[in-house]
Amino acid sequence: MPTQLLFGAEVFLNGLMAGVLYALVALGFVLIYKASGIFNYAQGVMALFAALTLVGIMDGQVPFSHLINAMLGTDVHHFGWHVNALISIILTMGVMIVLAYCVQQFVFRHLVGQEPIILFMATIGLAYFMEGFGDLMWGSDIKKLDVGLPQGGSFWIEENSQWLGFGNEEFYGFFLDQLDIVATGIAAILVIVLVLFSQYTKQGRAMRAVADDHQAALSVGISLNFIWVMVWSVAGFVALVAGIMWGAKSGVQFSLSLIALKALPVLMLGGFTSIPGAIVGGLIIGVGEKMFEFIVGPMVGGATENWFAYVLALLFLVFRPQGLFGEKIIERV
Amino acid sequence: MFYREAGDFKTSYVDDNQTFPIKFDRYRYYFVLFFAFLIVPVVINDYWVNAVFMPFLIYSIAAIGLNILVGYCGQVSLGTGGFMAVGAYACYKLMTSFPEVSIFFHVLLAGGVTALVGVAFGLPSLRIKGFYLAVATLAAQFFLVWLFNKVPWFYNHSASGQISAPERTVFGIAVTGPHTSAWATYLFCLVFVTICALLARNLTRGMQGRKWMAIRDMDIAAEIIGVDPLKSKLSAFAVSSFFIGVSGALFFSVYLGAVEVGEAFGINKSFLILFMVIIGGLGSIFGSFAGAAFLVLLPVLLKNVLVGMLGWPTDLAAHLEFMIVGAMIIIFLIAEPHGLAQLWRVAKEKLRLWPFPH
Amino acid sequence: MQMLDAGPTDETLLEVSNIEVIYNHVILVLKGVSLKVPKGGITALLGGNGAGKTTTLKAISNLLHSERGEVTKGNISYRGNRVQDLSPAELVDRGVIQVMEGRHCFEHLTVEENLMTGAYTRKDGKGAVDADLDMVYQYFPRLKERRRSQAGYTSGGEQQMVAIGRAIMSRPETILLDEPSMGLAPQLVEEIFNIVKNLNEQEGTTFLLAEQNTNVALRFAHYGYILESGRVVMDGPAAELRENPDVKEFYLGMSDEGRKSFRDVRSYRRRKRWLS
Amino acid sequence: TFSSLSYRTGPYAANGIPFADGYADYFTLLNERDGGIGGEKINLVECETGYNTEKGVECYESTKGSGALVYQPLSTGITYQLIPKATADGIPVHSMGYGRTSAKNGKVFSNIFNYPANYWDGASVAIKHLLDINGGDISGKKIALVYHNSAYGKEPIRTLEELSKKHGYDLSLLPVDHPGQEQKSQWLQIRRERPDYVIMWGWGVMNQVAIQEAVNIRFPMENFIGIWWSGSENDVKPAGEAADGYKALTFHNVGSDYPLYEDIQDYVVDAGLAAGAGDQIGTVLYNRGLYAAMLAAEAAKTAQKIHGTSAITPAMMRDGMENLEMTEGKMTALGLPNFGPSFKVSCENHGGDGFGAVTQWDAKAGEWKMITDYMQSDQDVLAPLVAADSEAYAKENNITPGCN
Amino acid sequence: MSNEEGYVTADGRKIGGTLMEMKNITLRFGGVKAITDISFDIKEGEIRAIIGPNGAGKSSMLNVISGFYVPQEGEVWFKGAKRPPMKPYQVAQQGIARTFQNIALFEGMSVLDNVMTGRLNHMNAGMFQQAIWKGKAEREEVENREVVEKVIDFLEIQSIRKTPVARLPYGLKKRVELARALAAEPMLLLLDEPMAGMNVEEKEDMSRFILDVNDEFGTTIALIEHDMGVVMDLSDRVVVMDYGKKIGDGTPDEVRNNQDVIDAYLGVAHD
Ligand SMILES: Nc1ncnc2c1ncn2[C@@H]1O[C@H](COP(=O)(O)OP(=O)(O)OP(=O)(O)O)[C@@H](O)[C@H]1O
Ligand SMILES: Nc1ncnc2c1ncn2[C@@H]1O[C@H](COP(=O)(O)OP(=O)(O)OP(=O)(O)O)[C@@H](O)[C@H]1O
Ligand SMILES: [Mg+2]
Ligand SMILES: [Mg+2]
Repeated sequence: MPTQLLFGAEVFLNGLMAGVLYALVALGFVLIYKASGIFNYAQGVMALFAALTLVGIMDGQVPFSHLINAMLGTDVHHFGWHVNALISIILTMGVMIVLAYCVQQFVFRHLVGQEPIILFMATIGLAYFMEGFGDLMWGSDIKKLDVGLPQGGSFWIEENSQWLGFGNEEFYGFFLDQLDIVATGIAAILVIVLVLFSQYTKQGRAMRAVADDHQAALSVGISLNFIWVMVWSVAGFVALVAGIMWGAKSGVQFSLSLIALKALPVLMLGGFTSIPGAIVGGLIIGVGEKMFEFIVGPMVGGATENWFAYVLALLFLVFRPQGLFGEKIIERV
Repeated sequence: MFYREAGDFKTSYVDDNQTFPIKFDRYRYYFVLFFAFLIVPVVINDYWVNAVFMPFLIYSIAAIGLNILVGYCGQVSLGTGGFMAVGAYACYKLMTSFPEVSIFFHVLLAGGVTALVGVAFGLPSLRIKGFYLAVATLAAQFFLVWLFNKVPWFYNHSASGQISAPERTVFGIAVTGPHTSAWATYLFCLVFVTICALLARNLTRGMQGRKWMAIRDMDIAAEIIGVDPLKSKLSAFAVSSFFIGVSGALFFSVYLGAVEVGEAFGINKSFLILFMVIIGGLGSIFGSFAGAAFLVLLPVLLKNVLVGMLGWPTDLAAHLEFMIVGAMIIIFLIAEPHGLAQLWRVAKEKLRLWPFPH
Repeated sequence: MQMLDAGPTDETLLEVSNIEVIYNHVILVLKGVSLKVPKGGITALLGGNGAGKTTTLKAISNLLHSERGEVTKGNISYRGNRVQDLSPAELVDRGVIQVMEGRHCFEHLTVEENLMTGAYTRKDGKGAVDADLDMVYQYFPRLKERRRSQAGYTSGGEQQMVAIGRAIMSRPETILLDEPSMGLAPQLVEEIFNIVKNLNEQEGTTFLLAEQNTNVALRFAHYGYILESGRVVMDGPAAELRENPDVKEFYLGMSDEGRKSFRDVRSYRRRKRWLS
Repeated sequence: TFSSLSYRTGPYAANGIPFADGYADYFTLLNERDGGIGGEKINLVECETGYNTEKGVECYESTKGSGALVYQPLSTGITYQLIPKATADGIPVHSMGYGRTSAKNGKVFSNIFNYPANYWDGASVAIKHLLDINGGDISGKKIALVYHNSAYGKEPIRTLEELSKKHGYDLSLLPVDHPGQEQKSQWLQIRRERPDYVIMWGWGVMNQVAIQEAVNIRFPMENFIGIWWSGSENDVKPAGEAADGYKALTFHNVGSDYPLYEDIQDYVVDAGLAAGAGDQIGTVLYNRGLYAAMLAAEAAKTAQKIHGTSAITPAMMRDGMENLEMTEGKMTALGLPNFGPSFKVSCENHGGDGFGAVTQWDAKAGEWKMITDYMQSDQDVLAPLVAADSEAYAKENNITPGCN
Repeated sequence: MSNEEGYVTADGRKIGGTLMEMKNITLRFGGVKAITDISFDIKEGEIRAIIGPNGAGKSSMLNVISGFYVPQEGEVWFKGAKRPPMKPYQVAQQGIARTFQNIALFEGMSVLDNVMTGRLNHMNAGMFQQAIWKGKAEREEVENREVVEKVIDFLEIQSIRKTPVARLPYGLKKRVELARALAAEPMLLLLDEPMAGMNVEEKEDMSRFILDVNDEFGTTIALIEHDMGVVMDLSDRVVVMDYGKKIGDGTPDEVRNNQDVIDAYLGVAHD
């Protein structure tokens, strides 16, 4: 039985790690929700777009090469250079800022003061658009993303935890993915910075004000344009980070946009407006779904993770309708 | 003054409560019915039925259903795909277990079963609101899909987990299975659409509808003036799920004929129908039709134009299609956040004032 | 009733000329409204429900956009420059701030954070902002008590104080006040107007206020405009308006015999329409 | 007219593109080089489905009108869709290596063809390969099946269970939900249970993640076998060098070292007529598309021969498919020596003879290598399964099995 | 029904026995004491005003009456019986209707529909009947529409019957809200600042409506208002609150001359 326990512990640890990866995606949602009350469904597609752009820049791909070739009958695809990862990341960030600006300029500027569901809808429209646009720009084949992050299980941890098995043959140390460990570190830094920003700066306060009441925010001179471009840029950065982490796992391709679905239960559990909530929610969901799959999964035929994450979040919500750390829903007459 | 309501006086409250209080509207409505029931079936072919009319009609029912929940009662749901799956699987089980009963009743019963499931998943709505609820309904979506995929009883233990509709007839005419004719399936769906639209209209114009809308607009105030939130929300879930179940049943049995749950009733379906409802107009039956028509027709149209007429490669066309659909959604929302239905109303108001600008 | 010493100057700060506002592309609400707000003055905008006061103020501060309203005709200028096309934020930057009707507090922010958002556009340092915060707390001691609670949980009157305090925090040149007295206890109404007067006299802040409480408004204002169904039907110095018999009867509730009891108003009187 | 229901967008675009390119290029070649098939120019209508059933229906209906001879939906979902429809319309469907396995029984599924091999063949060939490398005995070995939790992924289960009875191995099942981005649980379980072999039935992103995870837990790649839909360049490349040694099944050869490819270069690529971006030539899925097109063209030729007319109808095409015979000689003549197995279609057997082979990924060279010969699946086990399943279908749909 | 005797007002109206009695109500929100140990009664047929400075707890008191806030201590007696814990909608079913300080109309509905919602406790056709729209459902709809039309006439909002309420100016919204409450034909009507944001003339109209309702239907009214003129003229008795405590209770004249009240609220003696 102790081996079972050790296995359980291993699943638990990996659940934590998976949770961090979910949280990375959820963070982007939280930022935008916090600053505008917009539930940004396009966050997943943004991660995809960021990753595509990053790979495109690194490999020196010609953007829109399909389109150019189809229209002009040419045959271009690569510039033939390779760009250093760090420079590419910076350039990609520039693209994400431009994107944020366009999103604000062409979409949300015109939707100030609308109901949340309308804004939500607009983000879905945006997701569609970017999906088509990203594919058109960079092509829809699978791309390998390698910015030099370590991959694979960590030998060090594996070897140094072997003694826990006390000679048990079946246990050969904990498995922890190096990529996940890196992700955890990055997520921790991101969260701390973002919390400090939103709680203690003027822009952070303005951001929260905007989320509460667009009109009133306008009336006190907060520039929605500025705030929104800012948060969409930051969310773009978070999307880029998430895109790098997930892209390293699975290659960069369309399905990357579906990671949004893994982030939703996290969001719901942690609260839409709480940055630390995203992390804590991620951890709970990660551990919860992995443990459930580990313990109950075999009895019901497995593949429970997708729905169990949601059910788990739902259970929490019944007790705290605004999520663990979300702002209390103010009910007054 | 093309469009006039002045001079069209009502002398009783019954008249004033009509679905189409203005004569002109009423005539147009009769005309549409006449056209849909008597003209279309005669001229229709396979392509039009399978690529345009059937999805349009079936999605209209689902959109009406979802509109009751989201547009009238204000409970955002992303579980539509799951509920359609309930309708489809219920219909399949009924069809195969009671082959002697008419498919017509199977479809209705499938709606009933879905209503029950809908109520069960609607329970959290008493505590959970807004987007939290929306995400919570995804639990239903994923759980139901998993369930139908996992438990072989639902797909009669077939090897791959696909379900396919056996042939069933109404008045001796096949409406499901491979040997159907275009007009028959069309009419079969049209009958359901008409019934559903009428029921929905009646429910929403009376006290039930007002209760739902009260909950939507301000749930606390509604409760204080006497609306029982439990009953109202659950009834909205029930009615909405009924419609969605019916549409799921038709979607499976009449339209596709064979489905696999994860593919046909995945989360994309939930979004698609929510799109229809919002593009069409929240809280409007007409809007549900308009939204469904828009989102069924637009891709078909775009594809035919881009690939068929301009001869673009299909992949470029498909990417552009995504971009255009996305852009259209945004443009529509900016032009009129309350949907096509509102666009229509504003147009009418303008017409009424025409030729004077205000 | 004392007359104010610091009067308005001759310089016109804000000028609205002949604007027309349409909501939703079809509903015509303002049908040619013109008014002038002199620098350093308190100008009152009076009128019944639905006259278009709020709409006028929103048109000035460019907040109509998000309500699907638009200015279709006419011109609004501030210090001689056309300001219609500016964003609300830019307008605040130029010194015009609006206190919206119906409070509009940031529910989830605390009372103090709400006040601090008012200082969003300020660049004169933390010290000055803190001093102003103290000043606001002096004006509204009640807010100081509730400074840590979320604005969403404060009472209606408290929220009104927050909204006004927030505007003061931005140290504007001009404040557009929409129904500041609504929902406030009588002595607070008086107090608010005293604050207005104070700011006006000491800081030279210009005010344009929409009010239903004609009585008080005319007591404190220098000049008044009366709006009826989207048109200006009467304007003049406040003192003159106060003496106008129509205004007296319809807006001050006074007849020749002095104030009537509400109980005695036996039959509904219909307002005399000046124009429409 | 041939129709190609392709998907160059959506979650499986990366797999759909090379297939569609190969399918299209072959027909372009025939048009350019031979002036079509039997003198008839080929009109290829491509229709984008995005792997979506409803769009598939729309595509079917719209191309049906233009007289499409055969459908190659490349999606199990759409195939299930088309089985009754196409049968009623008298149009043949070729679901090559996917779709409904029991469609092999042409007595029940008159218009559906799934030669040269189907999923159950695949499962059996995989086991056969394991028997081969284990000297014929795999009893007591642990085999895990990692599968896409959908109709497609569940296909091999029944076969593998039957075979485990016969060969005495332990089978454990690990479903992965769509889309399959997160497979930690499954691979931790594999790490715990240490199966000797892992078989995978994946598609799309699931493949890449699975291979990456296998690399992460240092599962020996040569003990990891994917079905033919889990064996393209796309699947292994993201994992880089470490994926070296990964195996996958196939029912046609890999690489571009065939005379035909020279013609493609000359007549298609250099003429600027290549489909898509033209950068997929020689990839596994491109070859598969090309192979499918070749089989369709051969069936069309057969049909022309049987009916003595060059302008064939879908019904004639069906006959052509039912009488198709692929021999090594024929393929060599086409410029594709040793490209696919020999097989013969008949009314009783729409599924070919179930030959498959194993390929292995050579990461350094960046190419797949065929490491076995074609071997036949275990027909003793499979035949009864096919019969049972097709009979059930026949009963449910009131079909009297038989050959016309 | 009543346990105490009524009285006769100055202008000769007869007031009945106690309709509602609040006994030692205390309400806290975390650290904030919104109401501290307040007791008062409302007698049948009277107009009872509640006044006090901002944040005194007046609205909270109405919320306690309508069951939206549950006080930590104290009892609510209605029609001579102690009221068990109840959901707000059950309270409404007992015949208590109200308006809200921050208008709580259903913005997405027309004026007519808003007022019709006031009738919901008088309609009970089942959902199936409504779906079919024949028989009982239709009959009920028409009967109640008649009642509503009377209220609409009464409040002179005929011309905006079909307008969506979101488009109405503030003052009209207040009137529609009153219409909705009246349509319920309540026994007890709670009004939270019904005249905020109105000018004198409109206040006069509103006063008229309130008096008429009280007169014609004998509806008991509890009213919160900051306009002392209105309060003093309309109400029969006034409760004064400050910081959650009761500091005065009596006829307008008594209250007006109560020094505590003057200090805390009125500032100067009002005429
Ligand atoms: N968003 C809107 N859409 C349509 N019509 C509107 C809108 N907002 C206001 N109106 C209309 O404009 C007119 C003027 O409204 P406004 O709010 O400016 O009046 P007001 O003078 O401020 O009245 P109050 O004193 O009641 O606040 C009203 O008739 C109202 O119906
Ligand atoms: N739900 C709540 N949570 C926390 N505090 C509350 C809540 N409701 C009311 N309060 C507090 O209780 C006190 C009384 O509020 P209430 O709304 O009853 O005042 P009021 O007398 O109606 O004032 P006004 O005249 O300004 O409307 C206020 O200080 C308010 O902040
Ligand atoms: Mg106003
Ligand atoms: Mg109050």
